[in-house]
Amino acid sequence: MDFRPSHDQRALIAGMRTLLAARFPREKLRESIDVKVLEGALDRSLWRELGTCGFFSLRLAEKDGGAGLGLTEAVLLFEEAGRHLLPGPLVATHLAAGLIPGAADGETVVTALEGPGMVEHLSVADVVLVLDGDRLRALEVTDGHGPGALPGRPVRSVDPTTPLRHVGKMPGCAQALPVVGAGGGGCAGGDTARLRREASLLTAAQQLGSAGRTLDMAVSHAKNRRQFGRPIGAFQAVQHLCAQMLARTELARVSVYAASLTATENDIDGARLLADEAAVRNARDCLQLHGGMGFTWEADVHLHLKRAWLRRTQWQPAEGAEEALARALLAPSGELPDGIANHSNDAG
Amino acid sequence: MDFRPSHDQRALIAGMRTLLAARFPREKLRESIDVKVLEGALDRSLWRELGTCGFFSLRLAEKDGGAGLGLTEAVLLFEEAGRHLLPGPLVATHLAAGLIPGAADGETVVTALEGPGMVEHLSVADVVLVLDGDRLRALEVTDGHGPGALPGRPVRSVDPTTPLRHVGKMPGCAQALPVVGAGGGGCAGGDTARLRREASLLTAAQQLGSAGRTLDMAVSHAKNRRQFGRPIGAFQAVQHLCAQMLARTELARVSVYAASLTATENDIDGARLLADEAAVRNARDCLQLHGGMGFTWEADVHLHLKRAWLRRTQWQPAEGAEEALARALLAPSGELPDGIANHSNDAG
Amino acid sequence: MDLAHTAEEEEFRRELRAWLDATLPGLPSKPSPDDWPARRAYDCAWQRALYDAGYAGLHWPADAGGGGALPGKHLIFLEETERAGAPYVGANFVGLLHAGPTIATEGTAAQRARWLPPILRGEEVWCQGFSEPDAGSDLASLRTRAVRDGDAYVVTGGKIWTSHAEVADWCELLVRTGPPDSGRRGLTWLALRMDAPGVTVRPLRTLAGSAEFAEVFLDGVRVPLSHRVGAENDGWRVTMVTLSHERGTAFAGETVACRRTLVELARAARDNGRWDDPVLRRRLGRLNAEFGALWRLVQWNTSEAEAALRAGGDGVPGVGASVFKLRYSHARQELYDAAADVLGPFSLDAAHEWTTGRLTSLAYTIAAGTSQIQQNIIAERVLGLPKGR
Amino acid sequence: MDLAHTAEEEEFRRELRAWLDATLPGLPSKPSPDDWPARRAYDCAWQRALYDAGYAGLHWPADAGGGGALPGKHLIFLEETERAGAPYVGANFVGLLHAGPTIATEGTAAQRARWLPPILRGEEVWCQGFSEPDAGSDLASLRTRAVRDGDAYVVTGGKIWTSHAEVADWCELLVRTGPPDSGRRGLTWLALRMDAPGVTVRPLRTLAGSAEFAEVFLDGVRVPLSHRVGAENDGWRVTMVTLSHERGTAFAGETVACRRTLVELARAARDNGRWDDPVLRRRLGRLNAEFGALWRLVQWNTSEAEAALRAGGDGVPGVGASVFKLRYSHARQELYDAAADVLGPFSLDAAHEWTTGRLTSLAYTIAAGTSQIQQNIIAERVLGLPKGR
Repeated sequence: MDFRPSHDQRALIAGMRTLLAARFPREKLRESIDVKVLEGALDRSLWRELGTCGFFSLRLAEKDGGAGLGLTEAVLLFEEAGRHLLPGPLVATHLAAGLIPGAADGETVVTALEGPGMVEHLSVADVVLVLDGDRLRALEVTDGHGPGALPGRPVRSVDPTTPLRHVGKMPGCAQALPVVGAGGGGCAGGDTARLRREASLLTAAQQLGSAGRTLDMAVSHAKNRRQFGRPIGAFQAVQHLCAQMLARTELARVSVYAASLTATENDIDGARLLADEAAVRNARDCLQLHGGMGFTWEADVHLHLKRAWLRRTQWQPAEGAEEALARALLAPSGELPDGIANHSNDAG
Repeated sequence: MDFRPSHDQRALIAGMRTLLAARFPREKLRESIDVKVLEGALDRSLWRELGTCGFFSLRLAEKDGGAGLGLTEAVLLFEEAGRHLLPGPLVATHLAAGLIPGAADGETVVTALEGPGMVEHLSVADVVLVLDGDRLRALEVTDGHGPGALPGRPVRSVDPTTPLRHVGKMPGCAQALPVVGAGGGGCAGGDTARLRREASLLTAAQQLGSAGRTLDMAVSHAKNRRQFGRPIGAFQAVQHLCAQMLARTELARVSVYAASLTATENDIDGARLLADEAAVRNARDCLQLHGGMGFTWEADVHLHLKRAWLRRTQWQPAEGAEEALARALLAPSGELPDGIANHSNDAG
Repeated sequence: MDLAHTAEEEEFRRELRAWLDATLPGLPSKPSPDDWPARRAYDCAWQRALYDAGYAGLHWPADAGGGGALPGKHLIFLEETERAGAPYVGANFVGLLHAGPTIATEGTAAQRARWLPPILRGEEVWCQGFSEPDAGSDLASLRTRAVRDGDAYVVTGGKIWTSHAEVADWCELLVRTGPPDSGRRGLTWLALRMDAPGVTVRPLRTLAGSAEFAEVFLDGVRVPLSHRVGAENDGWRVTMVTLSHERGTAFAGETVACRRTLVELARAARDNGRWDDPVLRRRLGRLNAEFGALWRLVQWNTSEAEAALRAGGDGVPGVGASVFKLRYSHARQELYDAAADVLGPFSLDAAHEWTTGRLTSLAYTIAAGTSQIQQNIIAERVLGLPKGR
Repeated sequence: MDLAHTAEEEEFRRELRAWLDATLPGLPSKPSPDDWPARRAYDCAWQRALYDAGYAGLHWPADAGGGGALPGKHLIFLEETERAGAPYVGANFVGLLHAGPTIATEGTAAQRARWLPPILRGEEVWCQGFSEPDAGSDLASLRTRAVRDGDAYVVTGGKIWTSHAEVADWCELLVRTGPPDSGRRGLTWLALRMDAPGVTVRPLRTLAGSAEFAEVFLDGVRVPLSHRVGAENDGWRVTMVTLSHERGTAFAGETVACRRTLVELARAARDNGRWDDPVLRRRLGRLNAEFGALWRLVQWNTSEAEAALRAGGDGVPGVGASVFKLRYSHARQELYDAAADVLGPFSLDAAHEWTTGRLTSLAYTIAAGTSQIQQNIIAERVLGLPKGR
């Protein structure tokens, strides 16, 4: 047992950081939101570069153009994406790699409809992955026209880095695109449950990254900002706020990492709950600690809070996870934490 | 509008404090619990003295031997009782004044059965007031024998100042004592709802008194206890803990006092929620702040916590109050706080 | 102990209610939130209407042109205007609640005569220049400097978090006249004309996307000595009068408004099915208890202030104000978090007023003394704990 | 990243499990909680059984007579003994987890030979004499004095919160040998015989009504110089070795036990109907997530300690231990508060084990470093914030 990231995994993280520092520095982030548009355009060249680096394809087999890596490596990359507030339908496109042509290499931008509600980046996406109960299909986005169009109502998104449209009801099955591995009519069945679990976990990974980032921002501010003649980090109230932020982050981290190894529903639900809470509350605390400056548009902290709010509504919100984890207590084998059972280490 | 206690009310409070300081000093409290008995004996002479001072009768009309005072005065006295952890079935006996002969002057000790569950001081009580739906009746306690006996199972009470018996089902109506103002057969109908409301409010008043007391204990300890070369009250973590305790106490205070003036269901439910929370959490925080000493039997803080836990289960627990207050929001006149409507000031 | 108002107060309520019923339907429609001149005009017209009806500055002393009303009567005013949905004080907030009362208490006869009547009539708008980028919670460290030069102070520095700066005529300004390390003993209170040469206003965008505040840059601005209120270097004391007012009944109307929002949440939840979730329902029930209690605390604080005034004190809000601020700011945030739960995915729609409300609620635990500062105040001034370190 | 144990570790698990299956049915029944000598005898017999089977001091260095196991293997031991419902370490806690490791690390060869084997064989029981009434969280201020007199220290003072003092043979004692104001630089670590003249033990009753702790009074007690571990005035450093161990895997077994209690709560709720309350149900679901995460943190900390040992470090638990302690102590209290909700009125019955559990859980945020201290440690040592004042 060595729970820590391996040498290769650390190299993967470092590579992602280098890429994001070069291609998505803070100015890019600010630029993308300070242009006041209802639905922001996606940086297609960055998207392709993510594709080239294997962000979308890394779990495909090498013969299919992937790196043959696992959920853990995906989680580590998504954590970095969350840390940097990387915009775009990252989860959906990652899941679509191998299912939708062009998703793996970043040529095709794929978003997802997981049920009636908000769909992110719908207007810039090429394809919508539709998860309808246990049926999986895909629709081509045709700019409001044509057979595959979704009747999405544009919404002024609370998160300026994530344009949203509201889709009130699920589209029909008729005009679906082919999904690789799907049965007749473009409708695939069966593995939507796995897709939902993985989407929830990758969402949790981004929440974790965001929580870590707002912790860093808070600590840095606490060391530098002076009030009443000393750094505010010397005040116990600030110290304890930061300590709780660290605790939230670390509990979320071990939960998310472990869930990436076991890929069980329980572990993923638990990781989601802890990561959602860490992202939202850390952003809240970071904002409070920044005082008035944290309340300004110019500070980045509100972007983390708003994205964390948004992510919390995506892929299995808290209510369902809590109920599922409660039910799991009544399962016959529920007595010991999953980690103690002799489970396979395989993410299957 | 003058929300503050009047001159007469302050005199009433002072009188109660004098009585309790003389007749129920700390040694008496410790004595009552350090004698290890399953069901403690009640100090009958103190009970009679409470009766003489009008603790039970104060709301009866003067012609009936009372002081003609209102719910507000009762609340102020019960707050002092809670502050001093005065033991005994205070609420039931107070409510029984005028209904059960001898209750008003402290000759008869009355406890109450509000439904299947725990009954306090059953073995030392003379009479049990039984609230069964909207029926009110009374049973004579006959030491386990005789027609009125309740099948109470003795329980090792978590609160050493309050012996408990568990009564699994409501007794039949046949062998009831006469209740003044009741109809035939000793069963009175109709005003059990009012009795329950008043019981809940008087319970809240005791919680308020306990919350105020643990706040005082915490502040005093914070000023005197030194660690790391200074009084612990100079540490911001301790300061903020105490500040939150004060805030809880003051919010509970104004809620309880206002509810004593309006006697509406909503106000009483709200006051209960805030007072329960103030009592339990203040006791918890006071214990934490006392460190290891707070964990000892010799310290009084655990007595406040345990009694607060006990009181929280009596007369309309939180779940019901929260649901009722939620429903109230949907009432047609729900838009404004009760205090803004032109309500009568009369507690009737 | 008594929550009933006097017969005279109830008469006042009836008259006010009748006046509101007659007046409000004739008001123009509310201006757009982004149109600051229109907002100023709207707020000032409302203030003028209050003035003409005799309701302007109800809580100001009579000798300052106000109604000389005791806090209980003022509370009725706040209740009834909120209940009727009347306009908020808006652009006149600083004049009526901060600068005005300060001038009324500390100003000379000439200063009172010059500045107070235009505030009451809705003719001149004030803004507040206290906070600085490096002195938020810690006013004693502020650095904007004023140096005497003949019959004027020359002021250089900058202020931040100034509401309505773009449309204000005057700014109540706190400056350093003592040496840099003089702390709270080297501050002076000045009235600054916002159109004076050297004053630059730059809007400050909040996380809600709106420009609610501004930065004010001061570059060698001349302020006549006659525009100083109180003695030189006595500005801390003068200011505290103002700040205490800020923490008093300022939130009474908002408490009523929150309670109304809570009712709307419950109705929306009933309509969209979220009401069936007991977790949400019980949370709304608990918020009902909390806002009910906060309203009682307003009444309690009002009674205390009134008693202090009757006893010849100054009626400045005491203990209860910090407790109120601490709990209210938190409860307001809980309210809008609950709103997000009611809305579900629609909570992501920034066009929904509850989403805006959720964003602006984040400022409440920061502005006008952070929750951390409030707890320090309670611990040290109310509970008498040793000074924190 | 990998949660799988090695084949050798899994073989160890299988053997241990088989041994536990064979051994546990033959154990005598558990003694009454109030019978301290019987508890000592029971705990020591279990320790002897472990010794005979080769499981004693699994995590101790091999040259100290232990198993020299890496933390991952020790974790399997804790998992499996808890899973099988084996006895807890009980009276041997201080010897095996505090004093023993300290002596193994800091003691002379003679000291190791004298004290370590009886601990492993369950023959001698140790207790801990660190805390004092006026030095709880602040060990640097402790006042129990040791003065040299010939070949011995003469110790006078008192200790508190000492578990198993009535039945212990030895006490690891922290005393002041420097001047009164020498802080952490004037402390020395001594091994005290509990039957030495001048030692008086008085049981201390906890709020749960039991005598879990004792006060130890020391009146001119002679401790031979040879019973000092480490140098004079170097006791702070020596002690920190011990305290770090205390904050390491000490709670691993308890985490498993809490999870089991949580399952029992869910079953009890299903049986008594409380399960129908979604507020309670979702609370239990969230506790499931929390204890799951705490278990992962145990595994994480174990991996970090193991890596440090492999790299030649000392494997002393680091960052994660404070985070674990902070969240675990809180989660344990939440667990038993939820239990009270499941029990309803029966939560008032002190005879119910969950009610006792609720009471004793209150100590968790206080003992072995209060939650406030844990947060200071995290802020200053982990996050590098300036020293709090």
